[in-house]
Amino acid sequence: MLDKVGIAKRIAKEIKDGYYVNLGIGIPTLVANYIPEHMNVVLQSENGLLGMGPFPFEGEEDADLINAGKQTITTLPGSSFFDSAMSFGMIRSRKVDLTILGAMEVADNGDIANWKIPGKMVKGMGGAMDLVASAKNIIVAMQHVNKAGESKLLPKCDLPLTGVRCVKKIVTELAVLDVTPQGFRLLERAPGISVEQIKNATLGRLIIEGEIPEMSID
Amino acid sequence: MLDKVGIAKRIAKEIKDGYYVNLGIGIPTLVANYIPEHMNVVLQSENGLLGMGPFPFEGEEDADLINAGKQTITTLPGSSFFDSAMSFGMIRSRKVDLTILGAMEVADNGDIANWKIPGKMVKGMGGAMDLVASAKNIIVAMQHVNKAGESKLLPKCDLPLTGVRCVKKIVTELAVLDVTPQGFRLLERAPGISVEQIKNATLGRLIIEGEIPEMSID
Amino acid sequence: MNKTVANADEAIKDIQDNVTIMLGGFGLCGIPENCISALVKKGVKGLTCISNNAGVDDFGIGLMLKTRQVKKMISSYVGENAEFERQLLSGELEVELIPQGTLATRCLAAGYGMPAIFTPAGVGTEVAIGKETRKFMVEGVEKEFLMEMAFDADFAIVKAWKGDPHGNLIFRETARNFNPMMAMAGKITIAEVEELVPAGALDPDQIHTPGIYIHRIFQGSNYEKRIEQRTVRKL
Amino acid sequence: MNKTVANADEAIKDIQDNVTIMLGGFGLCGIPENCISALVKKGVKGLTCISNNAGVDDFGIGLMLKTRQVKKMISSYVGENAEFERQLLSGELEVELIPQGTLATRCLAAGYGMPAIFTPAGVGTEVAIGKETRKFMVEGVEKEFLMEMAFDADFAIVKAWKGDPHGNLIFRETARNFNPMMAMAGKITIAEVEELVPAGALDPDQIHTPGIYIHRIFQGSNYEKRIEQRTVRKL
Repeated sequence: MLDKVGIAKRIAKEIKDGYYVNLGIGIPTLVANYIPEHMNVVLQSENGLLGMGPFPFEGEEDADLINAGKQTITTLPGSSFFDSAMSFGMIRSRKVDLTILGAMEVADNGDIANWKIPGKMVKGMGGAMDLVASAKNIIVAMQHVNKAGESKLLPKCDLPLTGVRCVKKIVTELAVLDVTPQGFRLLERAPGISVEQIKNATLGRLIIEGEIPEMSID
Repeated sequence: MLDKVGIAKRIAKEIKDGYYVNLGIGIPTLVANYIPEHMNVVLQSENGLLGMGPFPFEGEEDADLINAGKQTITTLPGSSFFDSAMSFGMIRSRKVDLTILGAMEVADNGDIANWKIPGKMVKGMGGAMDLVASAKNIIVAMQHVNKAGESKLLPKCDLPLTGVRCVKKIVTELAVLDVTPQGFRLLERAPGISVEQIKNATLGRLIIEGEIPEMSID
Repeated sequence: MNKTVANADEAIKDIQDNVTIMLGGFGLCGIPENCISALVKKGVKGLTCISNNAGVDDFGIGLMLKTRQVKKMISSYVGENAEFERQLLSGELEVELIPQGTLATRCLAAGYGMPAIFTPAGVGTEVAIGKETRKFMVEGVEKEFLMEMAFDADFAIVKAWKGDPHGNLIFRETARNFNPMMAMAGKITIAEVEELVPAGALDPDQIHTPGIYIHRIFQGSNYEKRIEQRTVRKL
Repeated sequence: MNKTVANADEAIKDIQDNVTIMLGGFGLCGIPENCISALVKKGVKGLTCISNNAGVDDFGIGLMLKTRQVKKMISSYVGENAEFERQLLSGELEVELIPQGTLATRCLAAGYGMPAIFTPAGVGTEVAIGKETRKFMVEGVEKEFLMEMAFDADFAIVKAWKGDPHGNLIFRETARNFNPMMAMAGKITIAEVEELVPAGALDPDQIHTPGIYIHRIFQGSNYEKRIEQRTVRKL
């Protein structure tokens, strides 16, 4: 079973040289740490930055320089700042190659729910609805089951949707799955996890064809 | 009867302190020369400049710095450059207080024709259609009659339209007129011109009420 | 042009109860601190605020929430604010949540004189309820969009790094965020700047917001520029 | 990121016959001189060119007209070009004239992922023929708008003052004009710059076009930067 770092490491393998990538809050943020150094990858922060660098050293924080999670960050050579209209303009026009974000539920048709739980205080969707509605390629980083042991990979989302038919790939603590017209297709098992365990944790349509390899994350 | 300079001088009197003004090609360009020095007026050039200054001194021309008429110009303290999307954005959102442009024909409902003569080579509308469709206040600088002696202030434009019901005021070699729901309202006569002469030169509905003063242009 | 006013109190003096105000900033970054303080001092009430976030309990728009000056918030994300949550749950505060890009683009639409825009954000979600949808071809595939209307705000209040008396503005780093679009979108736009420089001191190629969009400008003071999530790495 | 290519020939090498190309510039100001020369040299034909103007007889897009490489021009103003007029009258050249602001905004729409925009420009004129119109309230009055579609261009070719290997661009003075919107609007965007500087040499606050929109960049040479209307005043 993967921990959060493991999920982040596995997702990092999906990033290709030359990609512009938008990372959501939580596990997706960790992905930045595992992008191979030799790769040219530019991180977009939707509040208005291309070329997000690491956190600043203590004492070098700049209140004017934050990411979409409101964390203090730095820039890199080649960075650029722009306003939020242009930022979401480049998102809508599909200039961002890959969007990685968390989810509460994903349906086997690619629907995603990650912004609202009825009865709980709603904080808002932020930029998530814009991102999922436009991104060419969306990878979801999530837990396969919730704390009650119930599957979060469903035939249909129960929670209010963030976007429809948009998720392309899911990486959980148990598995890597593609979203296909026929449902979730199991691609890889987490180390030590059996196909049976994944079957039991997946409520949506699950396609298992041939031998399912164990993933390598290093 | 006014010459071109006279028309420009009379139009300059319509400009108020604090105005942002867009000047078309021809007589409107001359208006800039007669804006009183104490007035704060900013000229917009729709290719992407606020704060257009005078022509450069010889030898100081800059190929990167032109106005919408492709003439070399200069900037003034407080000038700003921007792209054409923003330029027409500020025009559409009515931030430009006054637009002054030439016309071939104006109808008594405010329709204007100034971009195309059937049978002649069409050069294009440039920014004129955007300007007339959005401007809060449009003053037309034009000749009252054409070379054949025919009125250019008509009940209805014969030429293809540039915009509909948009002209607010007209300054010609003979008169100053407002465009009202009832037609052209005569406001002022050019020096030495009689009301009768203006009547004879105007084909559209003309409202003449009370004494019509002779204009003062200095 | 000289649009300079003395301070925030003078800049906001004609803001009355029940108007709609846009406030620039993302989180606590690039927010018009001086004008928010002045609005709290003035005690104007019943405000509809369009702002991506609602501040925190003791800073930003949170200060106006504490004094119950806000009737309605139009935002994309309103976490990190306990008083906000209390007023929302008690029904004292109305909230309209919209996608962040939709918020930005509805401001842009107002500033660019476009009455409506089309966006795919929110299609198939509760954001789409009651909205007109329309299909367009995108890269050879039919895709559905929502029609979203330009904002109509009485005032916009923005914060810039540098400005001049014409109202020309330059923003710094990610403090730019929503400020340029809101600057274009207000019927009356007020800009507070960290440094007001003479006309001609700003490079005309580097101005983010041309002065034509700005009605009043002043040099602010005592900027706190609070950091919401101080994250650092070890040396 | 390193999007640098050696020169104009390499930058345009995959431009084939019959594609649609956007070309930045207003008049002869800010036009991609090097790429135009390379297109003439390559001899690619049947092009649809989206450009505000069509150059003059012996410069700018006029050079491509002379060699009969252009099938169709989409422009707002095409005066000052005798060869253009000849081809138009003889039916060799197709021309679509659209308002300048519509041209700029249809580029913006493509770059910002908006399939269509609304503009009042051309309402009630022949520009409106065959187009969908729609009324919206503007400042309390009903006003009619045309729906205009985002451009769909295979290539955009722009000219900037400075650029870096990421494709970040800075334009100079009114040579900015259509270049930033077209840079955003091409499926493939090529930028030629007067000066290519290393990554990090441009102030990130001053970049007009972020590199994400640019696919290839090169430092041009031998810029003529011709002046169309040399107007001066006396000392």
